[in-house]
Amino acid sequence: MTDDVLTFQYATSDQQREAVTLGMWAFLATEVLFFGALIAAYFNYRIWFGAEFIAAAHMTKVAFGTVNTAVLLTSSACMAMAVNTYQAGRTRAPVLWLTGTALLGLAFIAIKSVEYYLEYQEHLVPAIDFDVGRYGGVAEIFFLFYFCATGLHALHLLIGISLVTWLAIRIGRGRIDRNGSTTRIIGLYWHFVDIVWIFLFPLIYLAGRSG
Amino acid sequence: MSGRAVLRCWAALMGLLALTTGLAFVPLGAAQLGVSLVIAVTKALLVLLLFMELKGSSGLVRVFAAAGFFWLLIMVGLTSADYMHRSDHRTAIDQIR
Amino acid sequence: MNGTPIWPIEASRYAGRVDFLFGSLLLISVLTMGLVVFLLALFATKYRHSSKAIRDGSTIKTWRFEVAWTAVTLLVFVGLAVWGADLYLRLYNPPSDALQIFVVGKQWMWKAQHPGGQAEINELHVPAGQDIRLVLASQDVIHSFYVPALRIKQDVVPGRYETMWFRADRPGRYHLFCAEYCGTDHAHMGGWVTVMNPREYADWLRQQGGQQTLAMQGQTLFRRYGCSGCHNPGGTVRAPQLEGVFGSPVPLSDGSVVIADDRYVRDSILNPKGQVAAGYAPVMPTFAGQVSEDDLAKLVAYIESIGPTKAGGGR
Amino acid sequence: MSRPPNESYLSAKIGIRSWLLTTDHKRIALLYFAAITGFFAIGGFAATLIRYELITPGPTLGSPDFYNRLFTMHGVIMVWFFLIPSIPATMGNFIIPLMIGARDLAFPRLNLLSWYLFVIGGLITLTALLLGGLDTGWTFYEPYSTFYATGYVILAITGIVVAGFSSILTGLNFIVTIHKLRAPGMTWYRLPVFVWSTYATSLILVLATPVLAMTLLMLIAERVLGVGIFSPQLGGDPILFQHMFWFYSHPAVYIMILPSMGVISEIVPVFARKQLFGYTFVVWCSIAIAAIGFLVWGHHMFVAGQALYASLAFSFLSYLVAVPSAIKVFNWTATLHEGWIRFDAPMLYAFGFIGLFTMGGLTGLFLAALPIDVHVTDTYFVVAHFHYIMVGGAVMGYFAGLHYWWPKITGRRYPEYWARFAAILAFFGFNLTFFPQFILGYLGMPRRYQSYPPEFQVWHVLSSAGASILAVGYALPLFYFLWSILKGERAPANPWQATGLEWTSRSPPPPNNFDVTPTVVRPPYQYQRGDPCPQVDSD
Repeated sequence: MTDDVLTFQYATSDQQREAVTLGMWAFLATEVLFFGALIAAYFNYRIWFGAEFIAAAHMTKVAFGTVNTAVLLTSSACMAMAVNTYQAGRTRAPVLWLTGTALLGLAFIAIKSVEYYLEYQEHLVPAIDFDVGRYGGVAEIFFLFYFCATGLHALHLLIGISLVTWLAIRIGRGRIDRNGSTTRIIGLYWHFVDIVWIFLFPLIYLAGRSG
Repeated sequence: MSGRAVLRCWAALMGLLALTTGLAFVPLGAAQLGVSLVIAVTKALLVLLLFMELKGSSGLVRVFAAAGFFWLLIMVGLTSADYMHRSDHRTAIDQIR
Repeated sequence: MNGTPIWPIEASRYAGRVDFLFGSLLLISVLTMGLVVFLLALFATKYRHSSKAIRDGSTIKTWRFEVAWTAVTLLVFVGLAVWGADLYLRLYNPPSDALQIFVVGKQWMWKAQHPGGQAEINELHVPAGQDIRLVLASQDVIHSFYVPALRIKQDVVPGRYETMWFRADRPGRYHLFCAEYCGTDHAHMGGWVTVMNPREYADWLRQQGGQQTLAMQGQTLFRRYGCSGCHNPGGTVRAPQLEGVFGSPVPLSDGSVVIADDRYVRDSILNPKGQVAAGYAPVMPTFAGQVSEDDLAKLVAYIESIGPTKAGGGR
Repeated sequence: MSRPPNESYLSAKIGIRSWLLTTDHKRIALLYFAAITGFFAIGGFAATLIRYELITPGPTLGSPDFYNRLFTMHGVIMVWFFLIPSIPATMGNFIIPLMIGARDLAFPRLNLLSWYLFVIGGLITLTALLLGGLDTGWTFYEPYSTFYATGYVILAITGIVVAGFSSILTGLNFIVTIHKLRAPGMTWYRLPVFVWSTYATSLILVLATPVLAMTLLMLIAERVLGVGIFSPQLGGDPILFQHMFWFYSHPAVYIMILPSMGVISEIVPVFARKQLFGYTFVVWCSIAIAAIGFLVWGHHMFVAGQALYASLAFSFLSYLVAVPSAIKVFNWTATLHEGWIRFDAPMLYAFGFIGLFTMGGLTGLFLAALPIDVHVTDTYFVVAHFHYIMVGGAVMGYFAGLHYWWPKITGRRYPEYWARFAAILAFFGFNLTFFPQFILGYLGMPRRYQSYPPEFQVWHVLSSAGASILAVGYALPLFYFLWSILKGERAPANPWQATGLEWTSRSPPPPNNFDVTPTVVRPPYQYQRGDPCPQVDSD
């Protein structure tokens, strides 16, 4: 992220801050559609397959999903606290909140990997050893979508964690321009990754729970 | 956004999470998907308006934020127009006799 | 076929109607294009740099004129669209008593199977003046059954039946193409559709030799694949009896009702867990990969033959 | 700043590093020019081979497999590596900041990253094509492209996805620049139409390309893992791939045509010495095309097995999307009324564009009528239709813009009479190439056929003859532009007496575009009895 010394093409720093915010929101719009393509495929298959697709969703672990959602929502709150305290002029508090965010992110990844491992043992991983005979072809399509969506989300989360850690170190050393927009931009990115999970959670875990 | 506002918003999000997981086990039948999506949209709006400070930002930024989701609706809407009416399994051989 | 045709042959009345719509669209487009080219040429010559034409801005062009002109062209073209849609709906309403021919497309050839058991490769003999209903299936990639003389085309998506109907009125020999790119010999995956008057068609059927009809071949397969083991009365496993089922509504275990048409029969053979009949356990094994498309067509023909006897079904 | 008085962005810094690490939008535009001309040559060469092959009904150049790889190469290179970046990345990059009075784009370093992504993507796809190419067609339809095709499908698609990110970032850069970096006084209704149409194009670039990236990544996942999301082996639906592919690919054809419309809306008022008729209509039609363009993709799938209800809906929506284009054609024609028309090369290309684009648009209405589409989809009628729009429209617009802004970009004049001859030659060559294909299409000649029934040969020979003329028409500019760079006479700041902001700074412009940031006082295209009154009062 550019340290917000006034680059030559901007007349005022407000103009630059608004431009950077607009640029970030446009980038988030592209990410919404990037994940959206997967979600649109999910919706259409859910309409088209109906019961079989929902039966496959039954085999996901809703306990892991709920805990993970709670972890990610909390990390989003920590991120919001970090941005507030930083803009309020403090230095130690944002570093603490940012470390909290990063740790919660890592917790999410840990829970996710345990869940992946359990699913691997139940032969639910497509292309490796998915037990088509027992679960059926449509279940394999559901789990292919499940691994694509949660895998892509986890990748975005890892990028987020590294950004947050880098930011925490830089703020600790006082190398971030106080009224710049770097912290806000990383906050927007983190909250976006959280919103993707907010939509993925009901689609994957809550489908077909009521039997 | 003050510390207290973040706390209250966090509590609301946790409440909605509990609600949506709870409701998932209640047999609502066809409305199951609708209800879980409505709750998901409210949680997303909470994060968008409060955590991402859309409430305080200019109209232009809000339009940019809404554009991505609106185009996603166009895609899901028009493709489902095909899948909802594609009568693969239900074509009567003598539809119009 | 010698010489260079400008306009395709019209082998059916439907083709004539499509040409009529195409002609009117062509006329209106030529008029619109003519107007644009005329205005361009007029302004280009009259108001060229060195001309002394009067340019006092007297003829002010208000935007009302523009809105009116756009609205008129839109209404004309939407009228043509509605006319087109009506013609298109005709393609989607297959008449009930059509002669049903199963066509299977596989990489780089078409195989047609007549109800009487006759099979032909890259050829299709049909009687003139009678409604023909093609049930199309593909064994590998997407192909597209295209007969330009009849102005009809239907993509054949692997994994499901596509239906298409036509009534060829003019006897003759017309091109058959594959219109959806399907690999190396996509250009050679075609042949001829021969439309004959009904008498010649009957002679041709006899010449092909009267082996068993499609339904009878289906019956032998019904036993060979072991379907009769469960589906006949006194079977080892409780399975739905198939007599009188074809074409009538079947209640499913998830509460919805589906008409047991050729698509449902085919899907039940290949993916039995997809739509289980109400009151039965999903124990039927999948036959995907064991039953070829040709045998599937025979089994569907057999189950259709033991369906409710249709009044006057000239099968 | 102590800089020599007439220093230009070309002479400001010298050496390879100054080009490969530049963040100056003008230099990045020239880098894009170089890359795009290369890809245009490759795609064009493939086209000449195809036309040479189709002269005889039987195979001429080689096996059918070779022909399949040839038309796939032509499609992939022309669509993703020439047409989509052609105007936005080159003229858009160079001219937009000049037109709105900015020193550079909002994110200069992002702009350089876009160029590198484009070139890396291009090289990846090029290696795939040189190693043996792929024979899936540029549409990669399922399940052929995943389980049956034998070429370098994964490598080629990776290249396209990487180049896709380049167009996303370029679109994003333009949107933020147009919103935030306009000079004082430059309100939205004082923006030139080229800025508006590039803005509409950027909306599509940003909102459609991510869906293409995800769809192609799913295709790669299928082919690598051997597990079919779309393929029928597991019960998937190949038509879902077509939906998601065309959700991007139809707006992509508007990405190709909208910038050309912007260029034509710039050229016609300048060479007719008259204000553009119905400025607000033209401007909002660009935005309408970008928006409605997202609702019509189903007309590519009328025979694909789509539900009847969806086909009816898409057919009707396809008629709505034609309305804004018709309004634009009407406004260009009305602008000529009572003007002082000069027939320089850009204006000849503009006339060619209006004629050919109208024909392309009208044949589009044929294809939107359901029964006619059932007969002519996947035949040469469709091939002729989209070439009228892409070659007759987009490429004509590209050459029009190239000639119009050439003096501003290089500071030199091009040879006028050679340019007019090339424009007329390209126009006639184009019509001779693609009009016979309409007749072939209605006769039922399917596309992507190496060998065809002998009765179609006459039309193919005509088309191939036209293609050779068109090839000469497109090769000529390459030569006289090179000549113009070396020996062309110097061009003044405003050679065409235009009113835009870009004509107030020197040609070629200084590194920071304007010595002092201009303040805009009036809308563009203002002429009093033929004399221009520029948007900025020269104090």
